[in-house]
Amino acid sequence: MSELRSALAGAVFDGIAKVQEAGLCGMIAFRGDLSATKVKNAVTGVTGVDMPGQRGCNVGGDNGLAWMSPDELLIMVEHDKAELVLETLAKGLKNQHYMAENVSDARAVFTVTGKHAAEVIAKLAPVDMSTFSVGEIRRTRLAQVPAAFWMHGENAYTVVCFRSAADYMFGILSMAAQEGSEVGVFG
Amino acid sequence: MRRYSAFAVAREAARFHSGWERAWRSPAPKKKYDVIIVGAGGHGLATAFYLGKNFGITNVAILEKGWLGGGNTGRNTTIIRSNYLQDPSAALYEKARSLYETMSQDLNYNVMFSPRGVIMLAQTEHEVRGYKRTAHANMLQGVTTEFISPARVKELVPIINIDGPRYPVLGGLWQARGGTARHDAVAWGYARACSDMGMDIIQQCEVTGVRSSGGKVVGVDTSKGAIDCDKLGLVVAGNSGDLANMAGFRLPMESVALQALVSEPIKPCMDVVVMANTVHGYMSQSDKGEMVIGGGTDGFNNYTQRGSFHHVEETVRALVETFPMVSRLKMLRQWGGIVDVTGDRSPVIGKTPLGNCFINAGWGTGGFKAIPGGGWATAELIAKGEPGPLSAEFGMERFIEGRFIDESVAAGVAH
Amino acid sequence: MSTRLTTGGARIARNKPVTFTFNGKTLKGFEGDTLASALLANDQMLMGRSFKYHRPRGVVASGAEEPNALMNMGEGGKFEPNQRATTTELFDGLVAQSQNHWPSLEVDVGVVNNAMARFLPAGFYYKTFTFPKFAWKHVYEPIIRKSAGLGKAPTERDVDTYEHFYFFADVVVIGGGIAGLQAAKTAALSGAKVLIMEQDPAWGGRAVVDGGMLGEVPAADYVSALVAELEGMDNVTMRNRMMGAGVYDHGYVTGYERLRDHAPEMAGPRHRLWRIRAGQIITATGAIERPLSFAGNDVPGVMLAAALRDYLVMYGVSVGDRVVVVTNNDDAYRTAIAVKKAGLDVPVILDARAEGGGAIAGEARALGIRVENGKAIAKVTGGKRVKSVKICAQAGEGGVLEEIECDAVAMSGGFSPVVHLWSHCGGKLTWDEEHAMFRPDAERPPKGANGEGFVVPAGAANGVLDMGVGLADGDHAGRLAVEALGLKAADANLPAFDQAVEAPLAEVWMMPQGAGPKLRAKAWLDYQNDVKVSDVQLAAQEGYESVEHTKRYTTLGMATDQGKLSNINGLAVLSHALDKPIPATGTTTFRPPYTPISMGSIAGEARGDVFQPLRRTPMHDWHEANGAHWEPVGHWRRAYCYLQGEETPHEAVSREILATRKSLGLLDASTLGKLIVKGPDAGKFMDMMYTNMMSSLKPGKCRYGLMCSENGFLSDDGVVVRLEDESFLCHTTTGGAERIHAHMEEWLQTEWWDWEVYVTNVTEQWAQVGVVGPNSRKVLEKLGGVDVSKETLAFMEYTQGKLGAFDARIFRISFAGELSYEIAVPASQGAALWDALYEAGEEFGVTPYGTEAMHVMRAEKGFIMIGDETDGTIIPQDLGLNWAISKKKEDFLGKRAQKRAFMDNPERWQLVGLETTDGSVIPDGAYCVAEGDNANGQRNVQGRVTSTYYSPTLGKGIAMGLLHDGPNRMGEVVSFPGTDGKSYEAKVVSPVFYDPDGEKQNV
Amino acid sequence: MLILECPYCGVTGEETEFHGGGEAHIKRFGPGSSDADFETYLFMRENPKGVHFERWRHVNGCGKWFHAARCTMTLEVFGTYSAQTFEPPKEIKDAISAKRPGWSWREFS
Repeated sequence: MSELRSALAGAVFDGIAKVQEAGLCGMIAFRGDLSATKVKNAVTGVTGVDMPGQRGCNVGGDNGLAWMSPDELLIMVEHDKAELVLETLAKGLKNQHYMAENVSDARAVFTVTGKHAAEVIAKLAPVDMSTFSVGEIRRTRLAQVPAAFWMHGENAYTVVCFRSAADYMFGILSMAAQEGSEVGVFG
Repeated sequence: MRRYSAFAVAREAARFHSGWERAWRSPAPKKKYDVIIVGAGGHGLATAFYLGKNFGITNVAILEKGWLGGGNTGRNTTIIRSNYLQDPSAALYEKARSLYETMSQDLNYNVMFSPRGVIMLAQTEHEVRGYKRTAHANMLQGVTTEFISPARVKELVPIINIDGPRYPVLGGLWQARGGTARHDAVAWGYARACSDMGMDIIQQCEVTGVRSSGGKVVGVDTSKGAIDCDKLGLVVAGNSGDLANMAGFRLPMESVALQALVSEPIKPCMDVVVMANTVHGYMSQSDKGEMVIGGGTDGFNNYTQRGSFHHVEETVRALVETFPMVSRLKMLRQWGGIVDVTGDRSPVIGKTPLGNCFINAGWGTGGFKAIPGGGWATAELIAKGEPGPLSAEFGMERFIEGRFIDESVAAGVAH
Repeated sequence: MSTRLTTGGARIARNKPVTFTFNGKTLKGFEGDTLASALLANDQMLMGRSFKYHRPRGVVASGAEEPNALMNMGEGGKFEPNQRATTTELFDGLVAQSQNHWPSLEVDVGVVNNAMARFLPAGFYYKTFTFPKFAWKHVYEPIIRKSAGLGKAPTERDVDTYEHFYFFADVVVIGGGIAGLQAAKTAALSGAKVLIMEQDPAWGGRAVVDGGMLGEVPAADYVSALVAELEGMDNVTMRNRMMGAGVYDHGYVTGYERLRDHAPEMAGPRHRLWRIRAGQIITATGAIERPLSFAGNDVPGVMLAAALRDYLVMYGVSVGDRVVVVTNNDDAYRTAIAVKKAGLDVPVILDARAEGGGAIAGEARALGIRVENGKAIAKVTGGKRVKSVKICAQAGEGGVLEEIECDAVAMSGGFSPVVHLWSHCGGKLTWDEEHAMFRPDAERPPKGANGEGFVVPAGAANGVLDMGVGLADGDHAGRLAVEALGLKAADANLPAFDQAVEAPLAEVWMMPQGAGPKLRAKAWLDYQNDVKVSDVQLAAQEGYESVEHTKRYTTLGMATDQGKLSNINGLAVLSHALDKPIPATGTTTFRPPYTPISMGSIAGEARGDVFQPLRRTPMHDWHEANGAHWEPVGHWRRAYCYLQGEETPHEAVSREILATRKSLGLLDASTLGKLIVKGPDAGKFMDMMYTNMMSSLKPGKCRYGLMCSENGFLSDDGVVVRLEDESFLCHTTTGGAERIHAHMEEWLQTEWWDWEVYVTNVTEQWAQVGVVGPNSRKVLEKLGGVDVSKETLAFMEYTQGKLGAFDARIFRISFAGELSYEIAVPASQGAALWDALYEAGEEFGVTPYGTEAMHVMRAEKGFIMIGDETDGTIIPQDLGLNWAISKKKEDFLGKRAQKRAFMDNPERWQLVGLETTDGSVIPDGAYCVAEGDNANGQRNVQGRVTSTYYSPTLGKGIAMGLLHDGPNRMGEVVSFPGTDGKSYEAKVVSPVFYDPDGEKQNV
Repeated sequence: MLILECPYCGVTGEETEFHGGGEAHIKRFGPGSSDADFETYLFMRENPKGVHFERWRHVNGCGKWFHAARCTMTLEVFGTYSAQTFEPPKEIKDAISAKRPGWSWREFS
């Protein structure tokens, strides 16, 4: 196996919050009839987490399921498991109209953590962070690029965007987290 | 009408300017006119003016629902240029530009046409090729333009940042005789001249219906009563769809809000007009010192003339990058104007499904610069009942034939 | 003279002295001062020059409405023009310079305009400067521009940073005066999430200055209690130094927070622009005092009465020892009393009202102040500061009764509610006869997304000027807001208060009412733009009757203060001139922002490196490190070429091409769009999307496909691969991926939603490398793994498997006309793949090449390029691509459009190759001329160049172009005049210049 | 700056999350249709002052296309609904009638 590189090789910025590139994560873009039992069983089977409802995001360790749209899920697994999972899904969903594509490397993943993490995101996304909570995913834009985020703990957010925009995302998150820029309105 | 001149001003000064007459009469509407123009904006007034000047038709009423020049004529960023790619556009806009050259004298009203030069920045290889193409086309169209080097751009616009990093300036399309004019003065100057020819400018007079008989227009209903006419010209940017509905047809157009803003006035720092189409920023400096900045259009049908914030954000972002000094200026005022956008982003000047009813519309963001040319062509159309060479290609039938006049092909140039 | 008193000054910390400089002079002030108060404390009465006549001007107000005291502030990367001294907090080391004068503030040559004033009335420039024709641009305009313009232009790059902040609240209260604070409290007690903002550093507004009692409690204490209470509530966010800048549709508010203007050295952003979504907005923005229009009302030392009181009470600054007060209402008496109590002299109060003032007038007399009813100012004497006032009867024409020496004049023409934010989004106004003011018309508020009103005015901004009543009005506004949100309003139990009994204000729009032309020409309405009563009257006389006409003709209210002081006075003068009531004359529109906000704050974080997203491929770093000469393609960065040593880009491109054709080249093709189309109906869908028949493509095979818009024009192209029976991989142009993905989704979601097809954009999952040239197969074989031999992987075929250590998809396709492969691996393996290929290729002299070499090679081969051969007006038939348009298909996007008269037409220009007769290169964008001119006098044309290059392979210029009847004119020579004056003669040839039989790519 | 609710993901987001797609309920005319029908399909627009039906895409979100009923004079939004329908659902029409009695748009009212 050749050397694998994530977009920014774990770059870190420390300011009013800590911004870090999370490295490679296994991600599968899944499209299909989310109400079909066959589908539910297949996706929960490969992740071991519950089926999320509208805008829901259930994460357990490296695994997770995020509701992306009425006919789309984001399946999260360990990076080197993604291809395997695709095969498992294929077996489980024979003769079922669905689509599952490995997009692990098409994405860049960041964590934003610390007391002011929510403020950092609120500087970039047109979203009410005062009511945002664990178990939700929000697809929106951060400044000028599409992105999605969810909470993976207290004052801890995971942000996902396209890999090619990783540099930009790190740049704007770092700027939003610059020293002396606390807003002081959340919590 | 008394001529305006420095001498006249001096003479009036002696008596505290008590002797100045009204710039235009405000008459009550007559029962009937040869021609009614709906809309006392730049294009409407210019159409009336050239009906009188070029065709001796002066029994004309110009109906305005608000105050003359109060639409897009008074809300635009006053850029005048004719460096268009397609032949029909270049002909029309160059005619307009050349009429601006002598407008102050022709109207005896200083419209402050300032041929300070217009640069369109080329910031990608694709744009470079696009503007070189335009320069070649202009050469054959009799429009004087030139593709210039980054160094020359910097020389003409010292405050510009030509090094990027994001979009280094690779050159520019330069029209030395493009520029700006005082937008209100254009409307006022035409109005004064029309009034002087005996035409009736009727403000606060809203058209509420178009009356026709046997497939031909016979008059309009207005908030000041019914008025008859032999010919009708609809020149109502931002309201064309509404008037068309009254006249019983639809248009290949949608109305959207165009955003603009000005900075606080500062001492002269930019003597030319700069358009950066890759990043969508257009800027010039007014004689008062304000930086006049054009933004984008909303992506939805809208008849409120209000400013909206995110378009301004996008535009200011672009300008801060292109002209770093802009970052420390302040936005003084922002507003929106309603523009009619056609299927190919080019205007419509032509006949309509209703007999003797003609239309001048769909200028999108490019109306002001075209005022004299649009008026000239529309007057010819109304007077002769058939389009002349200037407007021949701009009829609505082009949408049936698939014969579009698409300017955006030259590197996505906004008007 | 103006000076600092030894006592008083609620806001300043006398134990914290601050040093600053003004026009180079070092001066002292205190922490808590504004620049204006500190300048006054140093007897700097003269603070600027007016816009048109360059008249000497002093500060006239104490807040955001100030028209005169504008400064060039700071230095270098922190320089900023037109800063209002009245809203600039003093800090140590502040550097300020006055504006719009030469050579100096005291001696300004521009003041000749003042002497000429009579010859420069409103709109004089429309009537003059028209001869000779050239002169406007070259003589008059430069002079006018130079003398106009106020502050200096910044020259250096801004060193500060800015940011945005998205916030959501049920109720947003704008204005932290007593009404706003109470409104916030009521709303918060009712359970609403509340944001309250105040542009000033301190809370409380006028109540703190003017004192008085609210029940048993002094106003100032009541304010402190309110503030403390609000600070203690979890559902309340309080921000000072934050101005409500604009109110937009659907409850959108911008809040302009000035974080560092008062402390420039602290870390962090300078400004933060809040982008707030509000359920309900309460505008408690107060009221602005109006000047009175009398001759000389602009002499430094003439000031708004309330402002003079502010300087005295808040900053311990006396504007003058002898202050004449002139008014048409009771409020100004407070100023007289404050001045007197401060131990200074008030020679007289001139009350324009025949019956004079109410109870407070008695109070003033009791202090021994002379009060003259029915009297007015005929004229203020003095140049750079007030010397005296000449008194006359308000009813008369200005006959002077008496002259009184003084060094300051406090004037009050009544108050105008700040209705700006109410009006931004369409809130209407109503005329209040009693107070002679426009106030919000509660019946006609701005309407939100649900069609209901979403702004509620409160306190003085609602026309309620009395403190106690204002407090109650704040509570009322709070209740209305929460009830509009469906909450139950809580009881805020207000203190009992007794409303001050005031005598009614009298409308005074001209002082004296019969003032003649001489006086009117010296009575200023708009200080900054030098608009006088006589100018507005002239506009009316000349028929500029609409308010908008008058405003634009005279420039009234168009200065940086946007007419905060002048609008109503000007409107009143106009309505008198037109003999129409004021409400019938109407008002001008209020536009955002309330006061100017920094462009930096609007741009936010988007500057420099993060101005826009810059998309990078997995191999970006290698390119960067190896001489990449970048080209932006959409948001992507691609290497145009790789520069070695001193070579020019042109030389580099030639080198890259020759090396590739000779042996081996590498191209980073990762930016090519990659879409997966999958499902039972995938074939049917592909047949609609592409002009080609795609449903017949065999799995494992590749086919070049064309896409048209429904309007018939060619919009994209690329190689389509059938991966499996039900799934296709569609390659799009660079930057085309998002557009085409959206295009496919649009048709699937809005037209054929019953078709079973899914589309996913996998562009960035894959790093893709073009391995191009005679030795490309050898390199791949060297890496080992998948069999890429001619036999197993023929031209236009696809396979996948391990290539060396990599999980690869291998496409045998060619855009250069050589034996070549495109290798796709997961992006995380991209950099490693590139390194491996480079290493393996070294023995073959591997040469990475960029976009330009790619363009030239495809042109040599006669392949079209979207964006070069196409420009949004081109249909496939124009490019000789009929072979790619299925005749069998009933329908595909664009098919119907291409049947229209102008498209299904032999007259259209057709693609050909062009070879200059002398080997030179035809200039980019050149047109092919025909005989004669068209009806508009333009030279006729019969074609144009679409791609033109120097071909290093062929050693001469080659081009592709569109030509009328082109394919039937092979061998003919046509000419392309260049802007360089030369004419380029070119022979019409086949567009395929290189290897027409495809032998090279089929080996 | 509009706010719209995406009927697919339930997000109420600001304008910048969405992309306007022009007039809704336009019937496609393909091969075999008349020139006039085809022109109408591609170019002729209602462009009314008042009640309007239009298309939006939740581009910075779930990516779905939906329809909105909106007043072009006041920007009031009467409701949003699925794009996968040939005419506005009854509840949307009722919502409009409640605010704009007697409204009509093309064949709908």
